Amino acid sequence: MFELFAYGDAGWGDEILRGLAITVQLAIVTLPVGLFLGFLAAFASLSGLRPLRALGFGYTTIMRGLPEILTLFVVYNGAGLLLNKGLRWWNPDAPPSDFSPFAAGVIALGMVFGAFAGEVLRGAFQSLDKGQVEAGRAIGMTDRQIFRRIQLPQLWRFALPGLGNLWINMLKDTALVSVIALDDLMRMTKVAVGVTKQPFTFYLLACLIYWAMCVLSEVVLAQMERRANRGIRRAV
Amino acid sequence: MTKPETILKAEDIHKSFGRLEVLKGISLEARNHDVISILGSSGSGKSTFLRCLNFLEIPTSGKVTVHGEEILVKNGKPQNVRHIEDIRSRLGMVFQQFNLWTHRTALENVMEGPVQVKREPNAEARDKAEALLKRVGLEDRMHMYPSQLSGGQQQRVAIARALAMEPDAILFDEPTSALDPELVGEVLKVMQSLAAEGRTMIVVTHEMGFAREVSSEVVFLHEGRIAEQGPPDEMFANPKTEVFERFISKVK
Amino acid sequence: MTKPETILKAEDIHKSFGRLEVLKGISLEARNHDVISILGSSGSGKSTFLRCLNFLEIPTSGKVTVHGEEILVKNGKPQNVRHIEDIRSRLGMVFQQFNLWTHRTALENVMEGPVQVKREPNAEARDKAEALLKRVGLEDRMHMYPSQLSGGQQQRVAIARALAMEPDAILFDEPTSALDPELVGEVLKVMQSLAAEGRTMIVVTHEMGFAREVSSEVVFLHEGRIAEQGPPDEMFANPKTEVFERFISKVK
Amino acid sequence: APASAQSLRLGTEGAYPPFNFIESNGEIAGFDVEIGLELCKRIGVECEVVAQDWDGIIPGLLANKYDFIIASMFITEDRKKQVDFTNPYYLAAMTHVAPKGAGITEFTNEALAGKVIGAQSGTTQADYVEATYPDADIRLYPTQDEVNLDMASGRIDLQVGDMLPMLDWTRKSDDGACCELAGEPITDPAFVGEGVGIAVRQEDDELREKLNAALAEIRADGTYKSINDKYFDVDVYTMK
Amino acid sequence: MNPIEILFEYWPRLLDGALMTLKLTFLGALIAGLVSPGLALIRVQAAPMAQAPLRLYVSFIRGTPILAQLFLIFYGSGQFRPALEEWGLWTFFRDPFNCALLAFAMNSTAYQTEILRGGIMGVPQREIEAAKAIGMSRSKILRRVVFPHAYRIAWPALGNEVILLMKASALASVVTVFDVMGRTRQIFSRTFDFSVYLWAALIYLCITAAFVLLWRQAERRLSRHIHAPGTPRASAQPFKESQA
Ligand SMILES: Nc1ncnc2c1ncn2[C@@H]1O[C@H](COP(=O)(O)OP(=O)(O)OP(=O)(O)O)[C@@H](O)[C@H]1O
Ligand SMILES: Nc1ncnc2c1ncn2[C@@H]1O[C@H](COP(=O)(O)OP(=O)(O)OP(=O)(O)O)[C@@H](O)[C@H]1O
Ligand SMILES: [Mg+2]
Ligand SMILES: [Mg+2]
Repeated sequence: MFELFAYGDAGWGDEILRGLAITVQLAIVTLPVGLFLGFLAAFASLSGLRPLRALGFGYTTIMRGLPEILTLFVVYNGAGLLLNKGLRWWNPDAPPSDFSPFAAGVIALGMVFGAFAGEVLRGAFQSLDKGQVEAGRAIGMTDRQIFRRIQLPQLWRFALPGLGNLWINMLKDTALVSVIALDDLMRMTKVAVGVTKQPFTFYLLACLIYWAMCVLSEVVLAQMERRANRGIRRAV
Repeated sequence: MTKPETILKAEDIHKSFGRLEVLKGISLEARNHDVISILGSSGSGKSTFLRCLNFLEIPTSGKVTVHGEEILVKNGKPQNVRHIEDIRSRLGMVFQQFNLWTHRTALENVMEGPVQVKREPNAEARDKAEALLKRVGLEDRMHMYPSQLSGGQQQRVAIARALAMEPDAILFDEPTSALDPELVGEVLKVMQSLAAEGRTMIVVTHEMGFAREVSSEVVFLHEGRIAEQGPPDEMFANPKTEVFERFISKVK
Repeated sequence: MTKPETILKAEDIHKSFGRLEVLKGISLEARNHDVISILGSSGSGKSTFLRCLNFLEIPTSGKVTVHGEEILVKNGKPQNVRHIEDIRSRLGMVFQQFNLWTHRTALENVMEGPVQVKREPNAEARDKAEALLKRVGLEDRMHMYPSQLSGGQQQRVAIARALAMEPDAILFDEPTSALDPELVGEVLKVMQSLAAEGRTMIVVTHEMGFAREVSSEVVFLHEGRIAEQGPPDEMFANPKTEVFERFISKVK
Repeated sequence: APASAQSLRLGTEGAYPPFNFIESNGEIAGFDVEIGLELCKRIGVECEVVAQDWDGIIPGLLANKYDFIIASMFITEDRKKQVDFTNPYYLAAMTHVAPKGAGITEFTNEALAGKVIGAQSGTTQADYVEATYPDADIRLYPTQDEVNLDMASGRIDLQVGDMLPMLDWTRKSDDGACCELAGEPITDPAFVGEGVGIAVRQEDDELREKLNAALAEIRADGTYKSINDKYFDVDVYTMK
Repeated sequence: MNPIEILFEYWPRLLDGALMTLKLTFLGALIAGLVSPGLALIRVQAAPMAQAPLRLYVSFIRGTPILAQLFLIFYGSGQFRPALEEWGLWTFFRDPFNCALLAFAMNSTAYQTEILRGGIMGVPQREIEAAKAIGMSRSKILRRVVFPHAYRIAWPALGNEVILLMKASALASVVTVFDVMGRTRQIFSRTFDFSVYLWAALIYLCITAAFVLLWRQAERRLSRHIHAPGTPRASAQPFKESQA
């Protein structure tokens, strides 16, 4: 049976590894996009401007209520069409533009991540101690400095557990891009199944690989949380 | 010693929260070397007034002048917003709850202002911070996080942090009332030594001993107004108003 | 009145938590109509002893007999586990923190035992529960949830709950010490009336007044042993041991 | 327009053996792909093969994820509303496939009521099944591979598929040995249309013409036949 | 076609899909809801060794994509058809609906178990003691005291889990179970009209919103005793739960 997983032309080891690489790439590229959107959403929900707050609320609520796969299809099929329609309306001679499954995956997963992260970050902001900010004001720090030097570093402590969960969910959600023909781990597994007719073997393998990634993530996250909490719990 | 010059001047400060008018026109002047104690029962507006001085609360109206720099407030709008950070950096503030930054060590807490706000070079700021922490008796705690320090030690770090900005005056909001009784002494000692050095200080306190012995002037707030004001010996010996008389009889 | 018969008997109760031996052999007998007060300084093992009587803590060794039903414990293993629930249903217990079920109304709290444990029909249990709540002065609070009741009211519901099981004896663990001073009276009054009715009660308390006036016997625990025991008048008048003398001088 | 470009992208599905499928080395291969690449050569451009799920294959073309589709797509009226087709590059017919010995001989709605019938979602086969057997239990799969997989494991009683792939599957593959073609080939033009064509965007007339010309060329010089013979016993261009 | 026409033409299919989505979600949540209390008790009370398989199960479910679980169960079971037929299980696995339901129920069981475990651990120990003190048996204590509290504590989290399950059920379409998502893809592959996705989004949002409202209503009932109306609260209780 092990020749099935062999590396090289005969076995599926190399294809699956290549798929794994795409999955990891996708997750790693999505993370900053999602975090960025999350911060935007959090700022919007906390802003003093009512329309901005409504926008933040709408984005986080709607995105969290939709199945991830629907979001993915909307982005993948819809955004491409819209983009081209828009381009052509603006300039009828414009060459049709391209929208790769990878980009669609990053945008869709990033939007989902951003919506959940927005809530996590908002909660974290709200649990920050007001006195910490006031102490910054009292020595004449600007709002920017207060955000960068005081709020942001302390934010991690509150946000990390939530963001960690989101990361793990996102890692798993990358499997959805297989449905739009991005050659990630899940899709390469499907291809292998199509040829070898051994669905159980290969899907189980895929599960085990995802599982390993999640367990590894949990270990790393626990480490990061310990670091973020340094100085908070009594070290003595 | 130099001749007393006006460092901080507050004129006709009003402050309302919603419909509740908490400060009903308070004026105060602090000259060089003044140590002003602000007394008053709970809810009389002491903290609010102190916080208005460095614009942690924006007054509803009034004028604050620090060392020539002035900010006028009308209808809750400061007329010169740019100067607010400037004024803040000239007035040190020590909070009841210390408000040390929990993610930084004692030393980093003290260095933060000089490096980030005054843009002093790191090495210089570090030397100064170390000297200040030694000054408040914490030379052996410099690299500890706030959570590893006792309340009294945290408050001394907070005082060092305020001093590091080389402020024209320091505001204290009940600096000892969140402390266990046995820790109060160490903080009062540091404050006393600051007064002895000739620092200008404005102190909201419930420590009558401190108010009587250390301060050069006592201000008694009652329901958002200054009910009585003067040198401590005189005031405590001959309370002029009934409210102040009742107040000192209660707290003693 | 019937002639005094033994209702509850504890023999040589030992209890250790890990290596700490909290009870070092306590024996006690409660006859019909007895009101026994257990005194002792904090940590002397009063609560632990009381909880051993109805096996909320399993003693390390000893024997408890309730109305003929006996449970022997050796090496921390009750020899007859089946009887534990039976013994519990015969001994009412009133806790310091009331421990009402927060998700049930006062009435439901009182009905719960009769309906669920004794399998009484609902209607009957309801009638009885209403009567009992009236008995403790809560006829107008029957349908309220514990969170809507004051501490004293909650404790009275807890007493009604214990009574509803028609227990042979009731155990009280400092029933008034979690109450605001002004609420203590109402609970003591109910307990007094229970004593007057001839109920058998064992009461851990710090209320010296109750111990002296209401109880028929006082037991003083010290470091896990009975240091002194006897009728209250005698004991309080002539403390025989130094520790009890010191105790009463402190609490008065 | 991309017709004048130096390189083109060829869209196909990759789950439809022997027309298009992914080999164990990860490359996409098959009759469609070989024909497509040959056409590119004749036009004089480099072609990159892009895999795309069937559901999204026309939107993908419209969204410019590739420049033409060569994926065994029937030329139908519905599709013509969205894209333009070249001349057919092979003729099409559909067929029923049933497990060996299932004994299904009558293909009417009444006879098949309650039977489980599979097809690939979004294909003309699916349309045919839904239109012809409304009372059957119809299962639509994302890919033909998955229909086959489930037919082999016995989840479906009957499937409707493209003639050629089904021939290939039942005769040449291990798992396809479970099953055999059943009934007459389905050639109803309402479903099968004019045959199988290459789809291009409607504005890309130039590309379409070039593809047509190239197709005629390989047909004439025998290249088509040599590719054809690698995969099939019959000439799929004429089905003879 | 414009969006309204799409809706007019295809609403029966979308409705059909919506019913399937509801059916999958409801049954999946229900099955998990029946199994999870027992498992949660094991997680709270059993010896660590006895818990090991359960923890492994929960970790596996939480660490793998539900899409992969779905494929594993659906196509994977096909690989074992002879064995399954021998045990008489094939009739179950033959139906894609059953496979999808099994996947979702197993998934939700893992999550619900963990949520309920948290709820059980949050039950005030003192109330359990009070129940022991009147002689209630273990099973009665669980039924009358522990679970009513545990469910109240876990209720909001359980609601979230049901919504997550509903969203996950959109994957059923990849194994030929035609829920909202499946119907939508089908309509899209026929019309290539993007607006059908927007209708699908709207359907999902409506289902979620309706569910949230219902769930809150139920929560209010469950927590009557916490913020019961109409009584002076300021004057009452110097001792509340939290002060113990
Ligand atoms: N942010 C705020 N919003 C509304 N009301 C406020 C706010 N801050 C203070 N107040 C009200 O202003 C009044 C004065 O408060 P302040 O904190 O200045 O009193 P204080 O003299 O410092 O009392 P204490 O000795 O208790 O600290 C109080 O009635 C308080 O409730
Ligand atoms: N579950 C437990 N585990 C370990 N030690 C315990 C436990 N319960 C009680 N103890 C210890 O047993 C001793 C006696 O406790 P107990 O509660 O019986 O005292 P008490 O006389 O009721 O005191 P108090 O008046 O404070 O209620 C104490 O030292 C206590 O710390
Ligand atoms: Mg104050
Ligand atoms: Mg006790």
